[in-house]
Amino acid sequence: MKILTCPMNGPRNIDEFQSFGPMREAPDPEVASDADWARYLFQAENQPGVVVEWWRHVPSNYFFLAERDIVTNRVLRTFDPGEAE
Amino acid sequence: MIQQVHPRNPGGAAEGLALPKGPLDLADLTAAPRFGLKGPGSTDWLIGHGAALPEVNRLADWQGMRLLRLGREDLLLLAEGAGEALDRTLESWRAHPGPRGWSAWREEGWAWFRLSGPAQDEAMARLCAVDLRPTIFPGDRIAQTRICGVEAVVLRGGRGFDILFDITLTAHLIGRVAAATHDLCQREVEP
Amino acid sequence: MSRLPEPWGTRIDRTRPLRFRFEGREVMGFAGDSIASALAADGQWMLSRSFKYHRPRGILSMAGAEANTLVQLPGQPNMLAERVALCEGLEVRAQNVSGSLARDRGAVLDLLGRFLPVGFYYRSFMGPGKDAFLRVWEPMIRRRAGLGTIEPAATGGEFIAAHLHCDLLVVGGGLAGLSAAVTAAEAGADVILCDENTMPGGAATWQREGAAALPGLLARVEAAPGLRLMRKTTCNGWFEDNWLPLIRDGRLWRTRARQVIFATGAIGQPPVFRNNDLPGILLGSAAQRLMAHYAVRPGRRAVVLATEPEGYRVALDLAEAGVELAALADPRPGGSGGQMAAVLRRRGVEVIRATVEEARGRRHLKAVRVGGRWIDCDLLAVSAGEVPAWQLPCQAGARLGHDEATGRFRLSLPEGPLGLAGAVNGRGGAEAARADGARAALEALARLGGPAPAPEPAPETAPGAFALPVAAHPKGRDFVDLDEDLQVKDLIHTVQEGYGELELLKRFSTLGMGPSQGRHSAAAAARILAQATGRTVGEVGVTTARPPVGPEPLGLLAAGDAPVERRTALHGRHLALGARMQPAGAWWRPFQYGDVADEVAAVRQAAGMLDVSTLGKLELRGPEAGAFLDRLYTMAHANQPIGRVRYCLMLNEMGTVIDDGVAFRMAEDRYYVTATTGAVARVYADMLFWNAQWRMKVDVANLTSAFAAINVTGPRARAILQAAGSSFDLSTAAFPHLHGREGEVAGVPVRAMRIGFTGEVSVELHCPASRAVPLWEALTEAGKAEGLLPYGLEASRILRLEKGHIIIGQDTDALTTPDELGMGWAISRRKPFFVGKRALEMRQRLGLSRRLVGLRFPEGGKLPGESCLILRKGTPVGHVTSIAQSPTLGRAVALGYVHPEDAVEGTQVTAKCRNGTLVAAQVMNHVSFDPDGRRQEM
Amino acid sequence: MPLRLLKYGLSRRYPVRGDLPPTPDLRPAYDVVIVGGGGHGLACAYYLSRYHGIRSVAVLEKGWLAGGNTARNTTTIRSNYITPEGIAFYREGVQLFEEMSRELDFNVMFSQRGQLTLAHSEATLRSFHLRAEMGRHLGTRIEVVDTKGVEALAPLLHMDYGGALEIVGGLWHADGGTARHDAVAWGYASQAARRGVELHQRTEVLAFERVGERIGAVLTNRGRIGCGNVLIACGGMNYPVALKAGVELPIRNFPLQAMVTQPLKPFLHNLVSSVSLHTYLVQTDRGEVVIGGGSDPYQLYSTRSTLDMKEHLAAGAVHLFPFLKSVQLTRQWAGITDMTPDYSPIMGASPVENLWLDCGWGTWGFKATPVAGKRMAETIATGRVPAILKPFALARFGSFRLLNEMGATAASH
Repeated sequence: MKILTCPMNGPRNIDEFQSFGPMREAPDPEVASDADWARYLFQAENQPGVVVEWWRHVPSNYFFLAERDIVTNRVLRTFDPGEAE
Repeated sequence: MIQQVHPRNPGGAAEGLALPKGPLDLADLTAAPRFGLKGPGSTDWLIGHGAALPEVNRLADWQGMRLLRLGREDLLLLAEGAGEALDRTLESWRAHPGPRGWSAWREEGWAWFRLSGPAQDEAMARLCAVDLRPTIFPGDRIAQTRICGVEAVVLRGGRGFDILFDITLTAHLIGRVAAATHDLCQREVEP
Repeated sequence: MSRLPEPWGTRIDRTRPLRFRFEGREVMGFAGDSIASALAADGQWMLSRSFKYHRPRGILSMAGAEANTLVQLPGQPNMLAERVALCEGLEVRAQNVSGSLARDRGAVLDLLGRFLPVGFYYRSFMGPGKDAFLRVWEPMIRRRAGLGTIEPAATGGEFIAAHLHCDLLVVGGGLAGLSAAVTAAEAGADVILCDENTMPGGAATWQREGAAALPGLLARVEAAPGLRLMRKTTCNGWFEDNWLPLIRDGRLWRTRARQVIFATGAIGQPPVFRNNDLPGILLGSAAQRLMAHYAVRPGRRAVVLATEPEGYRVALDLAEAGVELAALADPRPGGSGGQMAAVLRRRGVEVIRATVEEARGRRHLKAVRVGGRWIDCDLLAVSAGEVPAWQLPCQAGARLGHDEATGRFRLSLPEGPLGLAGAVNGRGGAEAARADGARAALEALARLGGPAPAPEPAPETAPGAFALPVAAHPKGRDFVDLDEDLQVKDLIHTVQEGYGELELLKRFSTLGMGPSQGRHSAAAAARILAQATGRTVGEVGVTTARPPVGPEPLGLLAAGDAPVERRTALHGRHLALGARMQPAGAWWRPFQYGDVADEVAAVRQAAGMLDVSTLGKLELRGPEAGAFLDRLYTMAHANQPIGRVRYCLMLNEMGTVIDDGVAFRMAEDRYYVTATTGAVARVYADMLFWNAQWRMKVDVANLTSAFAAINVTGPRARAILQAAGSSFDLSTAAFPHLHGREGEVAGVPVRAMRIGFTGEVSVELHCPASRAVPLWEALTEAGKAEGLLPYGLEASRILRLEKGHIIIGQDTDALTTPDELGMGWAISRRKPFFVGKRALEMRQRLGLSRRLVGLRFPEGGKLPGESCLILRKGTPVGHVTSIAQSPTLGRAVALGYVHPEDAVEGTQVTAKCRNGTLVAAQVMNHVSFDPDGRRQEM
Repeated sequence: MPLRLLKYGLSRRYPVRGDLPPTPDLRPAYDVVIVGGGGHGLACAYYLSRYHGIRSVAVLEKGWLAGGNTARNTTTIRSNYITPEGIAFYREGVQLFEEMSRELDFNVMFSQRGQLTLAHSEATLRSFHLRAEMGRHLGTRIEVVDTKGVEALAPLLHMDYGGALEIVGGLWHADGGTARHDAVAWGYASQAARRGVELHQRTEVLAFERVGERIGAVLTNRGRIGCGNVLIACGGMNYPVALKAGVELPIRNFPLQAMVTQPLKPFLHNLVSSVSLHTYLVQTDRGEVVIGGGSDPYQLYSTRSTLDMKEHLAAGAVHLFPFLKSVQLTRQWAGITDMTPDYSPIMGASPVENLWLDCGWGTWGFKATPVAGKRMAETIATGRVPAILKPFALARFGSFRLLNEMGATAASH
């Protein structure tokens, strides 16, 4: 079982967590074109390499971000969303 | 007449379910007093009320109660044998006009069980994937984790492991604990 | 057959004889025996028939997982005879046999081998006719398939799963592993040492070499603080972040180790020659194990094939056990056993500079041909080299390289919390293994960050060249993979057919696919393939090592599982009332208490009450709670007056309807919101997720379990509540439809809402879970005079369908929009944003492809069932989503999707019943009963 | 014994057929370059060469032929989908399987033993009815069966669990079956090669050269090749490969895991799957029980397998067949699936003129091997997307014309 280190709860088995997928920047719905909005809805970050993604620690309902390499499955960093630049 | 029915009480949802006893003892503390405070204002109110707040996932003694910090603004008072202290605290909390957080309804939403006895450590190693050995998980720690696949708050009290979990899963968890540990009453502790 | 005298037989207890049966025949063994050792002691060497040709097979390694040794136990197919401990009365049967093991009718296949070339099934069994394979050939193939037999009534015994944690896990308790474990533990680390044997010590328990070092190491194991020795325990896989399953009998320990040292030894590789699969041909180590552990003399007259010094030691051990040594074959140019060869010669043993070219025998080895000469023997012990036990290290990311100069395979680990020690690291031999174990421990200690003493210098070992004899025979039966009955020519032909990549070869020929997963075929296969393809052995490599390392029962893996089961606070009440309970997701809910029509009638004519505790209950509090709801739901909530209840509809970002409920504004900064039973977990998580991004001033509490809820509904509902006693005015004027109140009913604190699914006057009472039973009892009491009945899910479904209320997930699917449901009214046009708004607008521009409507079928006619198609000119345009017989209206009420042009009241559409009958239906309003909705507002 | 085998038994020398020719040198250009030597790419190559007269075809495979998801899937073939578009497409796939062995002169062991999908709730049963109604309307063999029917089809199933795992009925799809996955790819490869298609193993695409709106050339680790048309059909690597051509696909990658037991005497005739348990079982002609159904819950390009998924799959299997508790597991593995937002594939045109897509096959691509190959060959040969493929266009995501198949894809692959 992979370990994911929760910024609040420390290292835990990854089955305590729920993935909410890569972080997505929503365009402004007022001004975005249909094509841009469709792209926002359907395209997810999937390029081999490091992605920044949302995770929830289910028992504590804590949401945080992780930088994870989706080829090696190595987690480079996990951090509270308040720390996101 | 004010009357409460908890799951294992007569008429309750888990009526008649026996709890493991012997070298492994599962006790039901669901009726014991507790109170959860949650949301912005919770910590400020407690600090204003004289509590020294522990770090997140630690606990501290306060006025004869155990004060658990489950999140930045998520706190739980366990008042086993300290019902009066809790009542006093609640009285002043209710009377406080300013921001004070909100009730998390932990006394209703969570069941509270205690697992103890000589086989408690081996039992917990079956029920939970987190390393709960005393050297790693001393008495002031809290683990928000899973017990038999059920989300739970676990702490190592002086009298065994306290486990708080979704009250609607009471019957389920009793069944799972019993199934996972039924042999521990007859066998010595291993490995 | 009598056993060797002591001290042979360290594992058996000669004072405890055991009786068991093999193929119906009674056999004696001792406590401590394995099935295989007891049978060997009895002279029963043949254990099974091979997979394809039904050839006699028996012990090869005394350690492995080969198909050779699989036997059938009651309810347990494919058990390893070398590993299963003997117990009194055990019933053991041979597998894959038609008739008996000795006279297996399947053996005819051995004669037909020429007609069954590698991959033969791809070449034939194709006709005649297009389903000939299914009709004719496959049943024939399936009759021959498989090894063991399942027992449908078998329970599989008891399985227990647990977790372990340690600083260091050492896998393998040979000298290297023991040395690693004690070194680390003595330095203060928390160490687990697992070893699959009853006694640790590895090769030192069956070889002379290293035996002297063993007692000292075992004493240190005993004394070391923080060292847990787990005997008879197999580490059966490596998974990410050092998560390793340790298994013993019915126990699984999921083990998290900060560091792991693999001291898993090496796997003996059998040479290849004609009839190399005959019972009586054993690895040298197997012969030694039989003698040392079980006091079994592995034969009367032996030939030893040695291309490693170990072979000479095997020969000496055999001689000591009284086995007549016919010859020792050592084909290595210049190879020798040194001192040991001299000892053997002095004993009159002929050392022949040739390899074994062929063997013969029917059910057991009779003779071997060495250098052109046939030598009678009933035992051939082979020591032809080893390959590091690569499975676990390779699962952990190691690469198995090949040194072309020495011909040896060598593992290299990636950077990380992993180490190798002993033979698996190319450090065979007792002293080298011990020193390598200590070195590996010190390196692990350093990685753990503790103080680590400097390693003692390890003795240099320079292993000789590894030259596995591969003697292909023109007549074949020169087996490379015994599990799969693969001969040299099979591999050559596979390459000739174009499957020269090792993984292709494996798939075409099934090399390495059997129970032992290529353990004993890796070296030979790599050599043969390298030669056939003109590549180096290193380029060919071995096939990917996948978990598990050895077989593991499914029951063990399933030990930790059970479906979650939730009960509402009123569960006991429902049971006491004799309700038929039905699972709804994880919940148990009452389906019906008595007659469903009575329950419906009670609601329409008097009153009913329904346990709706499974509804999601979320409390949102904080200054921005209203603004937050406005962003999540389609309707306007920030401007909702305090004390009012408003419908809320949730879309996903695609604009698809995913949930609905109501929001009760309890205070300026506090809303109580319901969600559907099935969706609340997701709705709650989504709320938290959105707010992790939006960072609004709102706290979300999931009170689903903290509150129970009872909906009291029907013309007499108000009277019942009044009788029960309420702290607030229940009159229509004071407490109208879609209003909420906090107060008490029957002395129980409640959040009361004038809402319901039935279209009648409804009050939904939400109370703390511990107060639900008293509230239910009080309502029951108060309702006696009013004809109150509790009702279940089935009545609820009918009542809601009479009112045309949709159930999300039943009347909607993954693409349903509010417009398709005719719920455009629930979309606030004024809000700048809510989840799904933008997508909904884009989808609105595409136009509708279907509409959900009410459907009325001619009375007395055939009715379609749920999910029956709605056709338009013969083409499906929708389906019936809900249909039920309404006791109130005396006819069927239904909802379904129709073509948008048909979604006009009165239009005729066609539904196709399950039996194919087409029936006409009339499109109507969703609401069949009380279309103006007056009853609920009274 | 079939007569075909006499040839082997009676020949003095083994009669080599040479299914897969060795990788030749790359030529400077090909009419069609197919990226991905899995089942789909090889099938397309076959149909191009056999039915469209296009023989200047190079199939580029980074590793060995059919070593990706073709080798790793659990071989379910079925057409029990929900939408008319889906059913029409997969039905043609099943029909092609029925003829495949004889068409390719390679026994792919297609066996329509039928698939039984179990319902543990009324809601699932309702969705089964929809699939059955739609399937029957469109001419597939499919019906909902009650618990008696379930017992008759799989007599050893454990029926009476009670609770959420109670079996309340099933969806019986008589057209469903399995085939020997590798053989499908080898059969296509062998017949394509016989017609001049070149199979290039260990040939990795590094980049595409764009010339205006077209791909001008494909750069590989073995050199540059010119191309008329390019097809991307590389399973788990579709996203990064398409990105090299400047095409961003709505795809996320997840591992899908499966495992297999030791060989047992046959006890399970049909394919059995359970949507609620996310588990399916099939017993192969070798007697092994293949157990699958578990997608990892987070994105990953890895074929590592996990203990947790194995435990999950084992739990599902023993819920259905408790006697499997004492059956030994031999091997577990994983494939990398490329999932689209609507759980349906992407076939047809891309924004690049001569670049064609056969992507987004997620967990269900094997069954479509012949039909995707055939129809993509038609598309490439004619330059027009046939009607049967049109619903699967990449452009559907921009226009919200998603396929409503989410309910039919899960767990039964």
